[in-house]
Amino acid sequence: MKEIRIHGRGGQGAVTTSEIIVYAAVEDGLFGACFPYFGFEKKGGPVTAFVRIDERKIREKNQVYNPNCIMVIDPTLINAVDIFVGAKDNSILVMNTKSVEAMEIPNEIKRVAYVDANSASMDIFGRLLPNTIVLGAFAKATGWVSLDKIIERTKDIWGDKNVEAIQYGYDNVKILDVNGGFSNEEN
Amino acid sequence: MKEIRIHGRGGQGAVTTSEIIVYAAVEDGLFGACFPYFGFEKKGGPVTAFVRIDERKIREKNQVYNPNCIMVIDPTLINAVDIFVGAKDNSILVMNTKSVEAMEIPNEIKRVAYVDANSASMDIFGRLLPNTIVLGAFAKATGWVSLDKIIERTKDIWGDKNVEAIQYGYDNVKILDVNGGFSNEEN
Amino acid sequence: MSVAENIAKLDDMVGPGVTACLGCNAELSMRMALKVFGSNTIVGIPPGCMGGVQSVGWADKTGMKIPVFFPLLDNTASMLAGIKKYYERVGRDVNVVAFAGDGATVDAGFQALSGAAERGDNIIYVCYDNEGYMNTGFQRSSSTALGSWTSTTPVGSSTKGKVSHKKDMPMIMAMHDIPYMATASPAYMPDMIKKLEKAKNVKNGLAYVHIYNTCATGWGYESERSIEICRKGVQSRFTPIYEFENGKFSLNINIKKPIPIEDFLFSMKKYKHISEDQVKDLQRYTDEKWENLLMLCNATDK
Amino acid sequence: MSVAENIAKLDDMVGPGVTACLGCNAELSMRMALKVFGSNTIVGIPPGCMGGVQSVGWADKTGMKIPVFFPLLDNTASMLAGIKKYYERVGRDVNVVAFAGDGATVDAGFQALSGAAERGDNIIYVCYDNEGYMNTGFQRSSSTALGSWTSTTPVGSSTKGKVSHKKDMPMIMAMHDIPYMATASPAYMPDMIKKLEKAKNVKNGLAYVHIYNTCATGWGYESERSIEICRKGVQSRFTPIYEFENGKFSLNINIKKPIPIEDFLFSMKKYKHISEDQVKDLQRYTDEKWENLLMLCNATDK
Amino acid sequence: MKKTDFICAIGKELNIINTGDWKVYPPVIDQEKCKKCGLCLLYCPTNSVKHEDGKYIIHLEFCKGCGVCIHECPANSIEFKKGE
Amino acid sequence: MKKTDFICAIGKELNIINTGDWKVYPPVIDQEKCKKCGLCLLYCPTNSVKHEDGKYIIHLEFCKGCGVCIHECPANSIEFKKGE
Amino acid sequence: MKQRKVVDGNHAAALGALLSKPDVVAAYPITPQTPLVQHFSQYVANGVMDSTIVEPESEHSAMSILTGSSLAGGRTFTATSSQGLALMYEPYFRVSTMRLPIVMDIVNREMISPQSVWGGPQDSLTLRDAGWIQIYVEDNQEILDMTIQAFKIAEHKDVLLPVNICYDGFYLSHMTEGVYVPEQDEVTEFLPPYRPTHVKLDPEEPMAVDPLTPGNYLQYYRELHMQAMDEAKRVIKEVNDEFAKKFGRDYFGLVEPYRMDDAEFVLVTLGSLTGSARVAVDLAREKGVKAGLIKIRSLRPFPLEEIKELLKDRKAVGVVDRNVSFGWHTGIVYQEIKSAISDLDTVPTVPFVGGLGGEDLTTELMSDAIDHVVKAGKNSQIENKTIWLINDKGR
Amino acid sequence: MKQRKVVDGNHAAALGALLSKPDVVAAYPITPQTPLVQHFSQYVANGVMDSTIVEPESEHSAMSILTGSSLAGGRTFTATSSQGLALMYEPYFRVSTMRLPIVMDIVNREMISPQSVWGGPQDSLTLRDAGWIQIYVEDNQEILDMTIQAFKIAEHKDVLLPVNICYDGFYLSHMTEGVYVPEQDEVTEFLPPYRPTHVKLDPEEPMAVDPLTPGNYLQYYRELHMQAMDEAKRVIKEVNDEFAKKFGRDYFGLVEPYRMDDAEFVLVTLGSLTGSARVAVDLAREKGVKAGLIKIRSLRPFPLEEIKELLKDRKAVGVVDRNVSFGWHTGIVYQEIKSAISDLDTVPTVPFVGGLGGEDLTTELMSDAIDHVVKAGKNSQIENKTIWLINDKGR
Ligand SMILES: Cc1ncc(C[n+]2csc(CCOP(=O)(O)OP(=O)(O)O)c2C)c(N)n1
Ligand SMILES: Cc1ncc(C[n+]2csc(CCOP(=O)(O)OP(=O)(O)O)c2C)c(N)n1
Ligand code: SF4
Ligand code: SF4
Ligand code: SF4
Ligand code: SF4
Repeated sequence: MKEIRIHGRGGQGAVTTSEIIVYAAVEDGLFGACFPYFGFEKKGGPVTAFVRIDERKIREKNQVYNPNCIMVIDPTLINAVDIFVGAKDNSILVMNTKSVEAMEIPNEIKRVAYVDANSASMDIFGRLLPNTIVLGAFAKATGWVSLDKIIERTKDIWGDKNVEAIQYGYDNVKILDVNGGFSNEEN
Repeated sequence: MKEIRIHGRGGQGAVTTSEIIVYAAVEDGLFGACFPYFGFEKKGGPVTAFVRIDERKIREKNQVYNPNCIMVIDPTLINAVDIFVGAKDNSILVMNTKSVEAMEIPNEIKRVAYVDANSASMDIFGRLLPNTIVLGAFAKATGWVSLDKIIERTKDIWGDKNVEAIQYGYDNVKILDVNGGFSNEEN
Repeated sequence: MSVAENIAKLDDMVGPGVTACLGCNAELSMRMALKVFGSNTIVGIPPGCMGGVQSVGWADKTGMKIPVFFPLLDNTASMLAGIKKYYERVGRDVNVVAFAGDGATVDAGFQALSGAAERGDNIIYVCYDNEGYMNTGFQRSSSTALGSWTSTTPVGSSTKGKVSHKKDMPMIMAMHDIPYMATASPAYMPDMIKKLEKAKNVKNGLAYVHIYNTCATGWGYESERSIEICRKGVQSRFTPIYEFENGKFSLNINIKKPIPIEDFLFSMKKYKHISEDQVKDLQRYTDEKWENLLMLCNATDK
Repeated sequence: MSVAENIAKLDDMVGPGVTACLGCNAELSMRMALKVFGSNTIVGIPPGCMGGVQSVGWADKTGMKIPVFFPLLDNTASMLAGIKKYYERVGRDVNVVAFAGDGATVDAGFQALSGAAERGDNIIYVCYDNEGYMNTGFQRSSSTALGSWTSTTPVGSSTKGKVSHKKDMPMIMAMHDIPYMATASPAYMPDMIKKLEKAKNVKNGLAYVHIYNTCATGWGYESERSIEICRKGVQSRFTPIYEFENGKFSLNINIKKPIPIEDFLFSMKKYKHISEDQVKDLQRYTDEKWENLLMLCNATDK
Repeated sequence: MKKTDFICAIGKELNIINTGDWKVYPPVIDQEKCKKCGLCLLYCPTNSVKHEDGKYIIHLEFCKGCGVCIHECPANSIEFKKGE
Repeated sequence: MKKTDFICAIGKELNIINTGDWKVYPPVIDQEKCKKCGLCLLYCPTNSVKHEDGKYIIHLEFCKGCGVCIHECPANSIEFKKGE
Repeated sequence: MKQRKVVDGNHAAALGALLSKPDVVAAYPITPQTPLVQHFSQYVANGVMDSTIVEPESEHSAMSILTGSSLAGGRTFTATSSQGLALMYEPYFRVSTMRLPIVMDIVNREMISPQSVWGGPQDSLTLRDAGWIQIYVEDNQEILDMTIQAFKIAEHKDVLLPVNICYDGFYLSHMTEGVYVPEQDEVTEFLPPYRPTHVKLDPEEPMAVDPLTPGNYLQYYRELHMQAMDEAKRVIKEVNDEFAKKFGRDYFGLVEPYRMDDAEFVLVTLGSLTGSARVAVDLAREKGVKAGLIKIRSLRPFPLEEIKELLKDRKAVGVVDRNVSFGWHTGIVYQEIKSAISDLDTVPTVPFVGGLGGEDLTTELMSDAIDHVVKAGKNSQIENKTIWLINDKGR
Repeated sequence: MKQRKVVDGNHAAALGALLSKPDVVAAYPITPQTPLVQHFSQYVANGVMDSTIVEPESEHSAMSILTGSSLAGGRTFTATSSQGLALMYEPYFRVSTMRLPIVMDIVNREMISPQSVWGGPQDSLTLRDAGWIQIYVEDNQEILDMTIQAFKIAEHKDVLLPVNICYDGFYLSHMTEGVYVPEQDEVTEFLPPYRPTHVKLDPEEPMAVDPLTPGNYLQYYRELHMQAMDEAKRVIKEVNDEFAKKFGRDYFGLVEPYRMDDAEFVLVTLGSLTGSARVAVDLAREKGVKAGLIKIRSLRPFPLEEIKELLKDRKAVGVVDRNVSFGWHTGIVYQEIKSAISDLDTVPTVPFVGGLGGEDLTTELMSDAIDHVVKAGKNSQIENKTIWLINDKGR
């Protein structure tokens, strides 16, 4: 089973992003399930969503405490929440950031994928809408669900511009294998 | 235990009458309990109340099905309800009526006490208020509770005129022992 | 043909012999309303005297010739709304009617009624206002007038009846912008009948008819005086007879020379203790309400 | 001293940083009302945005510097009445205040409020009317205006927003004959402050203040325009600013030359789909209400 | 336990309650005096007044004897018949 | 299970929520242009505008950056400082 | 000196509450509770009682008003029945979880539909899991005494929970009998004023009541609430004993055993129907049948230990329910008794249901019930099939 | 052809109801049920759904409106949560006793106080004795399928009772996963239109609904209601089987046994927490522990026979409750399970409570629970002391 935790801010579409991943997984013939942590955050507050993907039906209905993948849609969150908490060994960080050089990457993270989604978003949309770009990066960095299915669903919900954003993320994500490197085999 | 069933019509004070009997019993050092059958009768409809008197605490909280004494406050009720139903052997009928000649008295009734409370009431009150007259008749006919206590309570609730009425009933009730005669001993 | 002759031809929908008190003019209003609404009617009668007198029935028997049911004390308008919605859906035009006391209307069921009014549910709501909870032994309701004795606003060494004024339910309902609102009195029967007919014909929202009914048993007067007391209520302007139709107010019974309010108040026991101050307050309240009403009717010299 | 300078001296009773949306002017109204009422106040905030933004607190922390509690959605006025009765009994004069959304006031809690008004409970009830259930994602309330998109009156092939008019809550409350009723708008802050002060000083019954608040998130406009939209509501006469004090109505902001209602409606997304007929209906409704109001104020040329 | 044909509380047959025997005296209209205004019919709470062959007649089966008709008759044409 | 000193749900200490970090840019008043009408203070939803030494000053700790003060200032004296 | 009065159950309840000096009373009339409300209004009108009475427009508001008054620090009282209880259920659940020691007498009445106004504790039993203490009583004296004790239990620092005293509509509410009325002084001594500190709305010491609460806190409060229920078992007994000492009337705490010492065949009862069951037990004893009876007084907290102890090693047990549990095809008390004795050696048990909607449960029916229990015991019959007790007298 | 959608639980419920073609829907928004209501409004706005939607001012009115529509002969649907359910309790009890086959999904949420919006079935469990059928489900597919089945069960001539489909707030309501959506034609075939005759308000055939009813009639209706609950056990199974045959998804009726054939140590669960319990059972099995699980689906009617049969001769049993029974110091389901197995030979049972107010019941906690059960079984430990399952992950 792959377990993903998504960090975003209220209004950034973190929850819908998690649903798109599940959609793609299901269309790929896998099982998927996701749900948000429901606080009372209005626009601006930190938001978390959880995704599970597996070949078998997903039975657990709990938060993801030990993610294989951590997705960070807003770069400022790194100061607000402990994004690495509980990270499983051999896991992937997918992050919206200009650079990861200054970041301390814990040992459990074996792959770091990042993209400057904020800048790209200003280019594509003229405003800050980084989530689909990060989603594209996720698709590439993990390979857990197929890009077409992600695009298919995104198009349905948010239209063409966002498809462009996904593609941008997919094409421009930088992937570094760290701490000995990631292996998709073991799980 | 003495069990009494009182028949009256809505507005005639049958329920309060039953409470006065209980008051007198309690003041006499006995135990007493009473309650009305609660239907939805407004003014005019038949009303029934139940009284129990005993030397020991009264535990049953049910209707009286087999009365030792049946009190009938309104003479017309004899056409509307079966006043004798369930009468115990050796029991007493106390009734507001001009005469009991035409009445069929069942075998269980061993004493008949009657008073023309309607006429007397017109004399005393100038209108139809027969209940306290019948209550006076009851006191005399049964001897189960003391007249003073009945008077004491009646005075409290309804005032002097009604005391007069009680006394009238007490003094003028006609008591016939029938079907072999009543005995206060056996119970 | 006279009004009486017309009414004589209508079928009584209520079973003969409901157990209301002698001279109960809520019974009168109920029979009259249902005669006017006719057999194509479903009626809800919430707990209260009119439900208690077995007009809904007893055991496995019915008290009416038309479908009748007992709403809860607090959900009459909502249950009616549900019934009406279904009939609208299947395309049948049925009169869906409440005949409800002031307790069920102005207190416990008020919110449900207000909601139905706002949604524009096409139901006919008749409130018989006898100014108290009569069925449970005359407790105060929001519709009880200031100074009135009730069993929960008794007269004793430290209290003298109800301390607040009657909630102005007709005006409150008019302010809900419903298509039809009217007050009526059994003492003015032709007017009342006309209003019930109008209510029956409303098709674009809620129709509310507020009938000022008296209650011999609770208010304390001899049964034969029911209509007389009703009439005095109107003649003193205490129970103004008016209408609100498609946004316009009109006064239907203009009382040019009102009788003093005392004539109304002291004609029954429930007010027999009230003080001069209370009388004055009631007079002031009555006058103010009348003034506002006239202003709204824009009918000062009708 | 200017109004602002005076207000600046009052303590903010609300914790810093409640999580209301950017530019939420319900937050503004809440802070302002509680500044005016001061520290001798107990405030109830029923479920709704203002409760949801943690003004009552989180876990074992409080969101206010004064006693604050969460009534149920449907019992705010009753809970307040209970608190006030106790303080009256022990002879302490405490302001017992509701700050409640239109859902809690005009829908679910309406009956409790109406009951308190009728009984004459001496509480201060402030309704922030943002015309919908915002906390749960903008569903319609009885206070939502005709034509408005909400998540339960959506715009689709067969419906075009809400079908019934806004329940006229201020007028309904005035018809309860309470000692003080006022409408207010944050865009007219000095007027609003004066009314909150008056409400605070009512000692003989219920004071009701109805604040027309807008909602950037639900209504669909940029956060900085909150006050602008409020102002347009008033200037179009859609949200008339008036008062009902001891039985007398008065108009406080007389809009002699109203802006066309379209200017108000089309300044946000929730009305962007509405038809010409709906606009006309809204205009007619606004005009009629204004006329009635003027009549009641007897102040046609003020 | 009373068995019925129904699975929940409903009633189909009409309930007849004998309120006629509540009255002390029956009201009777003096047809001579009657001016045919019909107010008795409009005001009778029990629907006991009928209009038959141009006359107003009180049917006594359910009349409770409240006296409203007597009190309201503008022609004073109704009275309780106390004879019985 | 979180233990507290209370036996039912109450809160005593004030909850502080950092809404200051919601804003993208901070609003700043140009004291030169400011006409001291105080409308920003009256309209700020977060109570961020203070009146100090005769001047209106925006405190940024809890200001969410909604822009109401900017939009309403009749003197156009407030602006978002986009520099940062 | 003791004063004796001849009063009905509602009047006894009103007297009990009067003596307890509540600050605020808010109640909405409903048959068969109405006279209770009227007594109060009359007390206050006559200046006999110094409580603030509020007249709400519904029961939902009645309970909400008391919630407010209790939060402000007052002692509060109300009473209701059936539909009224149902209508106030939302605030009802809440006051227990807020730990407000409100006392409410419930005059038990059937739930509609069918449209009924008659007795039966279906109303309060259906809501037994809302966190309130529920005590069921048998006669008017117990109504009066327990209404006083209720405040003491509710306000005890180890409890702080609301309490219902439940009594049968009509059977008790409208039954008149003699009761002893304690002196005000003595009651005041027994029941000192209420001074809350655990939760209070007061500008002098601001606090937030009911902030948004995440689950880890909520669980803690639930655990404390459950503990308070456990403590209540002790406190009910203590208060009973203190009352017995002071006023001379002992109700034995959570349950009252009747002729249980050597009993082989046991009836379990609740409320006013216990009376005829006692008579039936006596009659059975006269016939040589070792019958006994357990009257459950406290249904919440459930007297688990007492029931287990009392039912150990009996030959058969019958439970008489004046209510139903729809999904179990028995009465509610039966279902719970079965649970309580689950760890004991299996004993034949017989569920009885009867007396619904104001039907009488006569002594004869109770004797029938004992016969059934004896038979079940003799055959070691494990059936659990509900036996309906049907009164055909007077029909 | 089956259609597959990726939807959350509320959406699944809305789809189930949509396919069932209710005549009238009236619902009031409340977290976490709100999106369900919004889906409906959108369906109708888009002309996808031909139902009449009524927007009430409260839940009390929502249930009352449906009462009216159902009495008029319509098929009706609504949904609510916690406080909303509490507020509608008065009409809620009434519709079951009026035998109206209304279907209501309950999105389980904690009852306040504490002020909470998170999951937990305290709301519907507390009201389990109000005469409704209550079925608890585990995932989104089951929500959708059971919402359809609910109508068929409710309207069955031997049942005629309202049905609740209960699903956990957030855990299911806001969890997105793939579900199969049956074709409208097939559903219509499965679920024919509702044509009531037992009670109906129609001028063409006048009847009185709910006349004043004396006790001897009331008892009869109660007995019929209890019988209908018994019948419902059969009908739920029949409908399950018919559905399984037609749509290929089988839920096993009243309870679902999981790895029970040779199980020695058993967990009993309800609702969405079953998922992690299943995983824990699998893990235990891997370690050689003969663990098994019973998922209770129908709590009302209570699956008495099934539970007895399934729990006979096990070594130990644990019940995981996401709710409390205040007067019992355990969870509600535990209390009932104990009752159900009362006549069996005593077996060690362990009450677990946890996951309140939206706390997670993780697989680890479920494994802990199994460990406890195993230990209790090995020591033949009869304790009945509640063990709290407390999640300290991520804190
Ligand atoms: C929820 C609820 N509370 C209380 C009652 C008791 N009750 C029955 S009728 C009634 C009073 C009704 O008064 P109103 O509507 O004015 O009718 P009236 O009796 O005056 O005809 C009350 C309080 C009830 N049935 N339901
Ligand atoms: C009985 C009940 N039903 C539903 C809810 C859910 N609920 C919480 S807040 C809310 C809407 C409140 O709307 P409003 O009062 O207008 O405040 P706003 O959110 O607009 O600020 C609803 C329906 C509830 N808390 N209680
Ligand atoms: S109490 Fe009054 S309203 Fe009720 S039936 Fe009697 S007269 Fe009519
Ligand atoms: S949704 Fe609207 S009312 Fe609610 S906090 Fe946001 S802006 Fe304010
Ligand atoms: S006495 Fe009363 S009931 Fe009889 S006919 Fe006259 S008005 Fe009708
Ligand atoms: S930007 Fe908004 S929150 Fe910040 S000071 Fe201006 S008005 Fe206040």
